[in-house]
Amino acid sequence: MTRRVAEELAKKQREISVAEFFEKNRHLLGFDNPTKALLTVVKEAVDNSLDACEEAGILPDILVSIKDLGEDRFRVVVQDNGPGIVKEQIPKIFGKLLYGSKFGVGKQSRGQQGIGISAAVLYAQLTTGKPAVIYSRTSPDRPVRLFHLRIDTGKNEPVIVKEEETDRFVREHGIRIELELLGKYVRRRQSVDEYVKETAVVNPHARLKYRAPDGKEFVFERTADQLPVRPKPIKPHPYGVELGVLERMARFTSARSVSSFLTGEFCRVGKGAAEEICRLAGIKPSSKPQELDHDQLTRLWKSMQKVKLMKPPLNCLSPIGEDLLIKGIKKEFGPEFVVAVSRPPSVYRGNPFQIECAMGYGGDIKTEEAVIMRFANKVPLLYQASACAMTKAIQKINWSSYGISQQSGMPTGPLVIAVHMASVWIPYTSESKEAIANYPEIIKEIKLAVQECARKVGAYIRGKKRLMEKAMRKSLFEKYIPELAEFLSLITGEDKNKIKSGLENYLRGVESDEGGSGDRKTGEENSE
Amino acid sequence: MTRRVAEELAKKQREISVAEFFEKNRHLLGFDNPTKALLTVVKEAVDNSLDACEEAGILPDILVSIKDLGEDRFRVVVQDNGPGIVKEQIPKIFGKLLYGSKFGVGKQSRGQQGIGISAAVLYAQLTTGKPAVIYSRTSPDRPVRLFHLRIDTGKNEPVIVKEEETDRFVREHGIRIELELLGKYVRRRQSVDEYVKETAVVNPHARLKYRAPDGKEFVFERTADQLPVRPKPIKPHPYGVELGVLERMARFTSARSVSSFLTGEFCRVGKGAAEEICRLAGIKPSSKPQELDHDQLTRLWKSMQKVKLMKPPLNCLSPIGEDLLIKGIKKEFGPEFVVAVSRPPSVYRGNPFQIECAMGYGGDIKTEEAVIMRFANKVPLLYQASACAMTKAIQKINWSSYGISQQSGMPTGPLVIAVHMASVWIPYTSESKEAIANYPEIIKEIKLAVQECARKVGAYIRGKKRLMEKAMRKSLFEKYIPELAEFLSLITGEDKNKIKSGLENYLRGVESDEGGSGDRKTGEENSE
Amino acid sequence: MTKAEAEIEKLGKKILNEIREGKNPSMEVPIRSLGTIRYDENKRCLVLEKKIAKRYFFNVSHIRKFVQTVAVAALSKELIEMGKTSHLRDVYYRLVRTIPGTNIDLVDDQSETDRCIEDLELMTGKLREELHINAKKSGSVVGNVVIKDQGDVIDWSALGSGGWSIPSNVENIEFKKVDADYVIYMEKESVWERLHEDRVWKKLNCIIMCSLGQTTRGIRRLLQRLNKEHGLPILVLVDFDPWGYYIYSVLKYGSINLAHLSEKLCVKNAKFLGITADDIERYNLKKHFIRLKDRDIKRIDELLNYPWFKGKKVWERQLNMMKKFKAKVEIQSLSSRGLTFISERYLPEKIKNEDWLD
Amino acid sequence: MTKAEAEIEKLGKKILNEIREGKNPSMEVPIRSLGTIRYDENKRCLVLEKKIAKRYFFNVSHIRKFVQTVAVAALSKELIEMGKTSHLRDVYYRLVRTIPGTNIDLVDDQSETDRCIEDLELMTGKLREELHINAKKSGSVVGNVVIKDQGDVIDWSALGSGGWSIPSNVENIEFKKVDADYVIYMEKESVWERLHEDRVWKKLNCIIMCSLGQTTRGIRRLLQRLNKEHGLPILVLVDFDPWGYYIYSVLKYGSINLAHLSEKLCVKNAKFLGITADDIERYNLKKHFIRLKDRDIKRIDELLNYPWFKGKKVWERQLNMMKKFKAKVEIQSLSSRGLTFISERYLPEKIKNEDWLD
Repeated sequence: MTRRVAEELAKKQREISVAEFFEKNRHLLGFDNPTKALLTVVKEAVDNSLDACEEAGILPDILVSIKDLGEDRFRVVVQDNGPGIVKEQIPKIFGKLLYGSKFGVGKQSRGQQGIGISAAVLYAQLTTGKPAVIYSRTSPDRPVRLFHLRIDTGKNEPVIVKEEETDRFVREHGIRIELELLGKYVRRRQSVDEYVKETAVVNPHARLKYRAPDGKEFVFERTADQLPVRPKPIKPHPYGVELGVLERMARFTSARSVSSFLTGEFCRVGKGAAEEICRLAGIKPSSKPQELDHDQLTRLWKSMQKVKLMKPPLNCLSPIGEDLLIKGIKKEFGPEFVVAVSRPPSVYRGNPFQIECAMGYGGDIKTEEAVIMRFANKVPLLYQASACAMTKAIQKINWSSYGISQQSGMPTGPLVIAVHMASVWIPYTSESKEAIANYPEIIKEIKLAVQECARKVGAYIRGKKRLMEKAMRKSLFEKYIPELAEFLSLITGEDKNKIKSGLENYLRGVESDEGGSGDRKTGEENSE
Repeated sequence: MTRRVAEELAKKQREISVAEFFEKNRHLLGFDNPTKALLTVVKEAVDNSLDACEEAGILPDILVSIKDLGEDRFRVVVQDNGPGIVKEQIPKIFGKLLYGSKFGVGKQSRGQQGIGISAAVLYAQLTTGKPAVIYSRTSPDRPVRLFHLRIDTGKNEPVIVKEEETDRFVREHGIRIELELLGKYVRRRQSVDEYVKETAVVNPHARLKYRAPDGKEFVFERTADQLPVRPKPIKPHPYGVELGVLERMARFTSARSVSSFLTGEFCRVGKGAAEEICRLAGIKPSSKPQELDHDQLTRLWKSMQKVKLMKPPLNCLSPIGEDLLIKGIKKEFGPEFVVAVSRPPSVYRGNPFQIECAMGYGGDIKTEEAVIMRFANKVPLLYQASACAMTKAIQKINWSSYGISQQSGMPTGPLVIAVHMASVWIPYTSESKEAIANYPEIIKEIKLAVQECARKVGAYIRGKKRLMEKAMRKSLFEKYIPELAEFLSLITGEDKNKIKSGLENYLRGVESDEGGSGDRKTGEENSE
Repeated sequence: MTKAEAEIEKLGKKILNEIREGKNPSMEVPIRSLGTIRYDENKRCLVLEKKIAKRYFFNVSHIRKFVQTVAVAALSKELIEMGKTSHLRDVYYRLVRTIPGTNIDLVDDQSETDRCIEDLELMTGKLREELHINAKKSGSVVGNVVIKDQGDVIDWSALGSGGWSIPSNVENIEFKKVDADYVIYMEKESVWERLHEDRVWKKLNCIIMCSLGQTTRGIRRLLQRLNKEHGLPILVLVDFDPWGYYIYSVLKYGSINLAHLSEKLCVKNAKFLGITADDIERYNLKKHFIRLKDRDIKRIDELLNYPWFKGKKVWERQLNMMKKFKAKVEIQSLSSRGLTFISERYLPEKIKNEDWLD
Repeated sequence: MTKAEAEIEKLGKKILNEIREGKNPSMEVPIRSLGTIRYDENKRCLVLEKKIAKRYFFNVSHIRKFVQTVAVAALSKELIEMGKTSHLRDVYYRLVRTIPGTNIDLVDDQSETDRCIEDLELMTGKLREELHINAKKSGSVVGNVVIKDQGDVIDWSALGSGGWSIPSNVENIEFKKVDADYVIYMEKESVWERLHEDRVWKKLNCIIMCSLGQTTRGIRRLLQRLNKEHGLPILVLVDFDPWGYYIYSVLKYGSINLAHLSEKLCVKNAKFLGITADDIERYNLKKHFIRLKDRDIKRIDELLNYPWFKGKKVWERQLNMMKKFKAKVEIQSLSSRGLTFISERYLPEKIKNEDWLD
């Protein structure tokens, strides 16, 4: 009986395409609801555009346009001045999930896994049935290629509905994508508006033009004319590699010896270090890596963790930089005081990362609670704030020691806090890329960066408070002088105005001579 | 220049295997940290075992054993008495992600997408490099098949390290899986212990034997000898289908006419309804579905939403049932009062679902805050309580109206609350299946179920309180009687003791006659 | 047996009968609340409408008050029998104790026994003084008056700097000689000492009387008797703040708690001498403003709703000015014009011009 | 010019000179705190050790008090010049106002001016009374005493039910006849009316005197004068609770605030008449226990640390019993033994047996 059941069950087994999987699980990719879906689509397209421009060494100039078609339908257009995409690759990049150039290459970029933009295409197709429209031009002397694309979800493969040359797309090079989807437009926080604004803050080298569904147009001009340093790809660092990954690498390497395997496929492993690892593991450096058995690999892996190695190289990171952060905050928020800190790079699980923080205080900022902006590889994070390592780190700080009060853990007052994490691999809590996972190493670095900024803001606030106190003190004295003069005149018969001017003289003297005793607590009278 | 960049970029594009993707994103599948990883591995194996047994009509008898191997390594063994798996399918089921029998078949089951158990195998391989060991026997007269399996993550394909017949596996039929992995064992909430206990609560038809890493053994015997009703698979309901899905279905259907397409591939669409849909959409019922253009399909889809149809059939659901819920709570918690409610099935996005709630109060329950247990298709949810629709629903309830006080939204007191959602498709917030997404329809049903239980518990508490109050009232009267007697005696000269016994007589009379006026507020005196 | 004693016994026997008949023992208490008290335009004071609430022994929310009331009745009966009087506070202390073998205090707060005494006054129809229970003793008086009290002849004009200490019960005072044109009654003993030091009573031929804050029952009765029996106008000198105006209001029109006794306690032709908003203007007292608190402002609005102030332009003007100033002015602020300004200018001028409010 | 006036002028001129010299104006204020006050075993009262704090005008945390003190000095000088007296409360009201053009009130609370007056007493070395500032008026007295005050001859035995109202300043009273063996001083006016109604002062040939709660300065001076000038023992009758015992303590040994005046205010051979723990046992008053609150218990511990109670078995016993009972007993609880029990049994017995604490 059970045999028959087993056979029946066997018949039902089948392979599931990843597109099918994500179609059912769209919330994993940030399409939980119409509001968020609209934002996610814009975000995926803009992130790709920024990445492509920077990769090609072009100062980004990006247009985002959202048109309200009624009945909850929107047409989203994102157009960039990037290098474009060769026509052979266009279908797969936009029409196949898990297809991309950035997966596991050890380089900092906005996109990571080749899911985002194709997921947007999938969502558009699912909700309106309309194919994605892609224009691409790789050079002014080349024609514009136009594609209408669908995704065959059963197979996770692109279906080309239409392909042709056109001259409708006018820029010299770049990509233009048009998607039609069900969505909902809101103006509050967690909106497209907010996303574009925050993107401008941390990408001051980009020019962004944004046409909102209500017809309003915003242009965020460049404040920096230099591209950020291009991040370099890196090989894995031995401290971050897992045993399973090591086994796979050893099996598929083309290296002839363990020694060259170690020096060739990992960063920061020189010849000396490789031999040291082999010695510790009791393995000949000349053995073939492909022939190591499980026990040998386990020993090798353990030794790799023990040997002292340099941290991974950090030119794989592209931080925003303190200057640009300050510029960004100044431009968008007009604070009276602004400070930024780029921490030295650090490492979690073998992945280099770097935390930056900028803080603006007062001026045009009129908030009662601090505004927290979170960024990962220059992309704003708008959802799931409470689950994010950045929020956690901010809440763990004792803000009162910087003269800032705290409400349910969050700092209050006219304060804008921007935290940025740059990394080869951002550990999101979910594929919708909304919050950073709570690794202790990351939280620690965030705390340090935020605290450093907070210290400076605190010092500023204290200084301001001191000035105010000084002014208040003077005004206090001035208010009491006529009173004292009057009473003293009653007692002594001396002219009231003479006493007054005597006291005023003293006050002027104290003012010009801060070292004078009048301004401080001079006596030792007991306070009750 | 840009053309060259575009070409360079094109060279880097590649397809990413889903195994590779999840290896990097293991937190998406519940392997965030060693503690959770250990739990997730056990959970995936036990869920599969329970599903298989129920599918085959076998009362489950499952062994879970965790051995501490030192250095944070654990060997997890899960063995069932299910139907087993035919040898051809074993490699794919355990060695390939997104391979399974339950994806999108419209039937309630614990597993859904063929990711869980192969992810566990992937995690074990990644952290210890050890292959998974699988025993399978489909019938007492068949040999036991033993497999040692690895996953080729680059291809997402199984690698058979070893395959042989053996007699070491003694049960008549079933599966035994052995995995070695890095993990951490804890005893507190969110532990394997808790998972097994809660599983026993909602699966009273299963016998569970659990050997903890510290050597302790727990046996949860059956309290029900009948299998739950077997859920039937259902076809999609028109209300739940999305335009994109409809387009795909129409393109690939074998139906010759739109009419037979609608009646054949959807549930609850009879001939009349199909014609009504076509009429509304302005499409001939005899048109070929494969030839409908985008506009026609859009009209068809809109009409499908408008036509009045029966709810989807509900025999696709397998609730636990009020009786078994009560039994489960009684057995594991020993409350003095217990109540359970199975709501009638409801529908979200075309997916039938059903909410059940059980509540235990007092007795052996000594907690200060209510213990909340969440279940989805009979699987305990231990993580991300705060993100879960069940928690949200519980927090939205005004508990004070049931005589239960609330702290930061959660009910307090000696209370155990179990909420179960049964559905063909549970909308988890993430693939690690820890929390249910906040669909309004679902939250509403949960609220109704919990409120119905809370009403009954509230009535019980009130009854109990009334009894206590009555006793207190009597004792209050008794305390004041000598006082009144003394003062009245002073005024009237009557004997103190006579007055006393007169009053005591009255009190006795009131007690035996609850209808008397003494026990209630008799007058209309203004309260100040 | 006095009438009061008989009434108490009647109450006790009614309860006793109910117990004998197996009924829930009860008493009928006239309700004193905003709903049952109204301003009688003819009598020109607050009066209590008869409305009854039943209070039961076997009722959780009544039992405590029930027993307290019976306890107060028992105590009153004892006092009458002994021919002694006792104080509100004594009554409280007599009843304050923990019921043996329990953790229940028969009385927690003097307000409870005070309330029971009022209940008893209403149920028996007898004055508190007839129940032999006195209120607080407070206050001093001087003036060209000779009284006889408990056999002593007392000359209020020959009592040095202290004056006569007013007892809590003035029912038995006999006026031998009253050679005064009016009474100035003030809320502050320090003002009284000021006026006495300045011999104002002699110069203006009046009686000066003070209490400490709120007017005690003894003082109210003394004022009423001087007014009724000797036709002396009563001039009230209080602060320009809602509490001062309230003192005047109670003295003249009665209070909610004692509405049932208005006839016996109200001084119907008391006049308000000061401080008025006009005084503030005239004597330039604005610099002595003390800011009012929110609860003071609220109190003003309550006063504005009193039926004897409402719609009376002269009063509304005063109270609205107070609201406008958002400040109070104390009598003593007059001292800033000179220590004896009050004695030598303020009072003589105002009285000569009959510059008071009514 | 009186000596006090001269002292005030001296203070003013010192400040004026500092201003002329371009210095930060200052005054030297003797510190009154637990650190500078000690119990003098020989003198048997609290005394103040001289320790000075400088108070500056140009100092944010001093300025307010500085101006307040000068203001009080100016006021006192005015009073002296006019030959008038004023009250603590008057002084407060004289200074209470908002500084023009600001939102600063010169004084917020009477405690501030009270404190400044004490400072002025200390800086000038003059008694408050010499500065012409009086405290509260409160209290009544009867007994076989004849005094002369402001030209009036007053017989304390012929004042009806009210008695003589004690003024705030008794410095100028002249005792014509004192025919009494001792004074019974009590904290409650209701007890006083009880004793007066029962003619205790006549039967026991004594003076009975009461205040309302804490003992005023006028009463303390009156008691001291009767004690010093006429050798009358002072018997103190208060509740069995920490506050009652504190009244006795202050009367006899002084208080921290007025430690500098102990010599002039303390009644060094006052005796504690009751209520004692032994009274409670003897007269079976336990059933009238009123539970103490936590702050009461804390107060007992403070009393136990007073140098004149600490180590004195007789007092430690009382206070420890109070802690043991965790309850207080009010004087009035004696009424439960009969309304006149206090007059007819309790006082005569205790006094006859000299059953008091010292």
